[in-house]
Amino acid sequence: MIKKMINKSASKSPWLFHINTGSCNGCDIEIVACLTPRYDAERFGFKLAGSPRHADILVVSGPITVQSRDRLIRTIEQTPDPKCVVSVGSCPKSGNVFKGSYGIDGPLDKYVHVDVSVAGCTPKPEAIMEGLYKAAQILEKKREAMSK
Amino acid sequence: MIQHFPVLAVMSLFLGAFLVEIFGTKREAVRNAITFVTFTLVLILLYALIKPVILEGRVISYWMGNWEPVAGYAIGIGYEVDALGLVFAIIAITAFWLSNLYSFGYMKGEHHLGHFYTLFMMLCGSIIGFCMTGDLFNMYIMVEIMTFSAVALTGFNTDKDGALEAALKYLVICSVGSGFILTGIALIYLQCHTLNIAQLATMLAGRLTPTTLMSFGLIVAGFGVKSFMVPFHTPLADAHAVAPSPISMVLSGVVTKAGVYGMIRCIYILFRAMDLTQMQILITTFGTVTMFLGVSMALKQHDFKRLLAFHSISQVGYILLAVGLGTTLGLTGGIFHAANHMLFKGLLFLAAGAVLHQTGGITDLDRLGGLSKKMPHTTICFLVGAAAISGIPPFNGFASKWLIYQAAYTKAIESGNFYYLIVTIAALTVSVMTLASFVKITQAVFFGQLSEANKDVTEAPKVMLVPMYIISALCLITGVGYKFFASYFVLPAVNSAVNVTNYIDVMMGDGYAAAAGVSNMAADNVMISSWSPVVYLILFVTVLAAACIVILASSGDRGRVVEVTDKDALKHSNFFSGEEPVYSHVSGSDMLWGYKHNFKAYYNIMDKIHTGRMTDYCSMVVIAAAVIIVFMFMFMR
Amino acid sequence: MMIYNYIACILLIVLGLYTVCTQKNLLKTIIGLGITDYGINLLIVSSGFNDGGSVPIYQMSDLLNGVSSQFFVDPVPQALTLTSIVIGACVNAMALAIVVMIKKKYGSINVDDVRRLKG
Amino acid sequence: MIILQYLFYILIFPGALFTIAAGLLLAGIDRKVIAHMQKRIGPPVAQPVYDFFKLLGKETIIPATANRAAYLIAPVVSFVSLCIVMLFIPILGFRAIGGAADMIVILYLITIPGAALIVGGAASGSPFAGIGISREMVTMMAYELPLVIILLTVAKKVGGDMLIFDLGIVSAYQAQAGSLITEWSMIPAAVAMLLVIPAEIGTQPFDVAEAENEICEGPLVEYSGSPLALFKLSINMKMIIMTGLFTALFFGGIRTGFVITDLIVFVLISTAVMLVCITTTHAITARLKIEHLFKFYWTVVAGLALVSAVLVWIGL
Repeated sequence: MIKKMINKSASKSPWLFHINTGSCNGCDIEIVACLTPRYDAERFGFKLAGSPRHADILVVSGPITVQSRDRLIRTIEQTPDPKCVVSVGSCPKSGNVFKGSYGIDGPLDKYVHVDVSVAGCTPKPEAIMEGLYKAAQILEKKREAMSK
Repeated sequence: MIQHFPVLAVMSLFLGAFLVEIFGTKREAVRNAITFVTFTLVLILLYALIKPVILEGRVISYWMGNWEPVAGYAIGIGYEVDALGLVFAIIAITAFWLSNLYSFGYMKGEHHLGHFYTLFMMLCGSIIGFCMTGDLFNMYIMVEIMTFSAVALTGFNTDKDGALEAALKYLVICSVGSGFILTGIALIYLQCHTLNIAQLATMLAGRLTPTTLMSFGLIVAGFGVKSFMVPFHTPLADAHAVAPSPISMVLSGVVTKAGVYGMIRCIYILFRAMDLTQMQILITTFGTVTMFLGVSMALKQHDFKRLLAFHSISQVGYILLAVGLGTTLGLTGGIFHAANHMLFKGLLFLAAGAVLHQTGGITDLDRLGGLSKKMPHTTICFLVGAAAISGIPPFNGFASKWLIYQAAYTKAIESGNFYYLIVTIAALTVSVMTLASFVKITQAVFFGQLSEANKDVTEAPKVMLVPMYIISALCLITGVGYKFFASYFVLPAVNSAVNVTNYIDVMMGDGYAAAAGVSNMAADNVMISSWSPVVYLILFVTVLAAACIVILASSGDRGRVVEVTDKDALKHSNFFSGEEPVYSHVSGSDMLWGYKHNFKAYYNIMDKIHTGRMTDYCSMVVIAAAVIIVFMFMFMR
Repeated sequence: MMIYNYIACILLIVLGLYTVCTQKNLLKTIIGLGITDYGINLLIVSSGFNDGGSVPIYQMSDLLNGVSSQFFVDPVPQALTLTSIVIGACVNAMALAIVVMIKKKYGSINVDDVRRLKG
Repeated sequence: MIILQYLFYILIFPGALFTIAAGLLLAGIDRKVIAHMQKRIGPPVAQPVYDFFKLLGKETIIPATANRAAYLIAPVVSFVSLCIVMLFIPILGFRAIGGAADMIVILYLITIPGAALIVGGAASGSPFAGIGISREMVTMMAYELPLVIILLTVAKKVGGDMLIFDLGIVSAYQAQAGSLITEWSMIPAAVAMLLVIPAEIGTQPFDVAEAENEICEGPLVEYSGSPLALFKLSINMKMIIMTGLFTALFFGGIRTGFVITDLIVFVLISTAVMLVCITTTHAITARLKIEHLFKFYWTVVAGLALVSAVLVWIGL
């Protein structure tokens, strides 16, 4: 019974940790907009965590710059399982307008399996919300797989 | 047979000191054997006295050379053991026995160890003699031997930075204090022509002529110096920081208690002046100031042992505050706290000594850190000591502090004096400040990150760990069974302090006290509130067991615990906002910033007072003594 | 007559304490301690003095008569004074020994230089 | 039978299970009401329960710098010691275990979770945690002084010329003479107590120790999985304990006659207290600096409490 409760809770209380890997700040503003009264991501239990040790969903925005690459990998490693990685905006997915730059070492899925990608430059808060919600469902599946 | 035990105890220690000096300077085994056997013998002798003296309430007297009183006048030197003296003697011998065991490991490899143990045994002998003597001048001599050997032991490591300086300050200031005591004794002799405490008690009680008042003030000031209350506290802080750790333990656990004992003996038995309101206010004020100043100075220190030294001062403040209330409940709390302080402060000094010994002499809190992984046993013992001194239930520090709060609050209600409410609040607040400074040490020394310099530190040897574990166990036992200890160990001492007729009669012959018109004080020892550590522990264990069952039963469902297999694995590295982990330790000086910022002005004043200049300290001593005497002349005539 | 003794010993004690409190030279501090001691010793020994008293030794005739007709000097303070002198000498010796070592280590016996432990 | 009864007290009501349930409920209401104050819908009331169970299902990573034993034991000590405190606090007319602890003891018992949090944070070896425990300790020092004065004031008010420390007697006195909140001399103390509660629990504006966007939740930075769940649960349990203590001290005079209705009224009053002192302050304030926090408590709050103490002392 406890197991069932834990598995069910995994999708109901996803805590976010936001990593900016060289984003232009456009996506970051939109992610913060999700938490505002208008969109209110807390409805679904989303909460910004202070440390990756507490986080379930890692929200990555921005093309992966060379400077931020090691930090990104380290932070992802430090997050306990089960965890999801969500890329917000086109940059982590493809590099967007920065593609081919000497300072960019993307895309994100070179380093880690990306569970949900929210495309757009910048994606609307609604889209981000949906992406996060999907990630929460994936979390539950991951937890179920882990508890077997 | 039993009446010879006190004298035998003192004499065997002094004899042991000689034997060590003669036979033990070269061979370690002989030296250790002599000291261990002597201390164990004295331990047995004194513990054998518990049954007749503490449990049955007898008073044992012994006249040196059988010079018994003639026609109601004491001529010879008498030893007299009542429960009060014996409790302090037992505190002393327990501390010394453990400290001796510890020093076998700690002092190994030092030079001149023969002299060390000689002085060590002389210190112990003098303190036990001090607690058990019935003669005022003998008391002074024992105090002098005590000061003397304590000074020599403080400066024992002459190579250590500051050791000589601390020893000299200790010697000069304590000599001034001894001078006060001796002058007081001389004035008493001038007035009464006797030195026997029992006889003097019949003569002095309630008769404060200018001469005896002067001597009373001088004696209070003198024992104040010996118990290191503020403003006489300065040499203690210096001495603790530089003395070898076993000595620090006995300095704070026993030598300061000797001063407190002298104070109790003089105020309660010799002058019987504790029912004077002014006397109570005087002593409680000194206690409160000592308590607060000690802990606030401790919060600012960054030397491990110096910090602990200021805590000794602070805890002595608690004891003085409790003793100064003049109620039996207060005295119970005070004596119980004295015993407990010996235990937990001894434990803390031994832990500090273990750290110092294993890291090669580092006591700077800013250079230590992360030692808990290397010294787990020391860490456990230290945490027990820290919990006990900060008064976390169910350890012993809480039990005695709680008695002190009750006593202070009772006093506030009974006397209707708002001042005692302030005292109670101060006592409760100082307790949390104590916790703060121990959090500081815990973080700075035992937790946090291990520095590169301390990478090869190992756990302390067994002979040092055994005393530490013994004291840890005692801390818990006395905390849980505080009712038992308070009523079977402390209360007899309190009774013997307030009911002096028996003390006088045994010494001077039956009916002497009644003839002199001395009567007993009414002993009312009502505890006003409830604290039952046994119930708490049962509850704790029950809930803990339930929690463990739940945790174990659900262990398959929960997320797993990821153990550290590879130290450099990214997963286990500390979170540094994504950066590569570097050595970054929050050390002692970085802690408690918000507090220090608000107390900046106060600490500026304190820095101006604690100049380190001996002349300033001596002036403080003399001025404070003058203030005490003037206070007495103004308000107690 | 005794009043002079008392005045002298109070003066000595105060002088000694004044020396301890004000003199910056460590040797002078120790001299101050010594002066205090002498003052106290004088006080003790004065306390037993009786003007015109005899030595505190019983004559055989006194013992035979059963009472002492003579009023003798109190012997206890003298014993106390002796003890106290011995202790004072020990303290002085030890303090001087420490001062010698401080001179070697710190290169000075001025109080202002011997203040590494403070705060 | 008596053992079973006590087991019921300890494990279910008013011990562990009740404290957990009420704590989670209060935390859920807190979040919901804050959301409504900000014109949001907010999480479901059961959100703290989900958070707790989710954290149970996560991995527990032990940092390389941590002391394993202290790191894992500290949350359990924090949790277990909080389970017990509720047994000593009278729930209006009902008291499970009387005569085992008084106000001063409770004052010390509620420092144990704080001390455990500090030891656990220190054991994790992170510098963020180091700063966090330093702030946590200063916060503890800050609110302890007013709390002490408040408790002594209540003792004096209830006892008069007698010596009362026992919470049961405080409660019985109020049943006769009316709740202490109705005495105007006690109102400054009640206000001070309302200001102490958020600092004890660590909510805004007094959450300097667990500032999540400044020092990454301070002592908790390295915690994950079940230990973190226990710490978060401890914080929730503190809510019911502190508000319950407030209720026992100042609203203790309300009686309904039945344990069940007493319990309901007790939880309702505690919720109201929480809405005033935790939720509202959380919603309308930003975080203080640690030095300002310390100053605030030792001047304003302690001053308020002292005013009450003086008023009570002169017999008002």
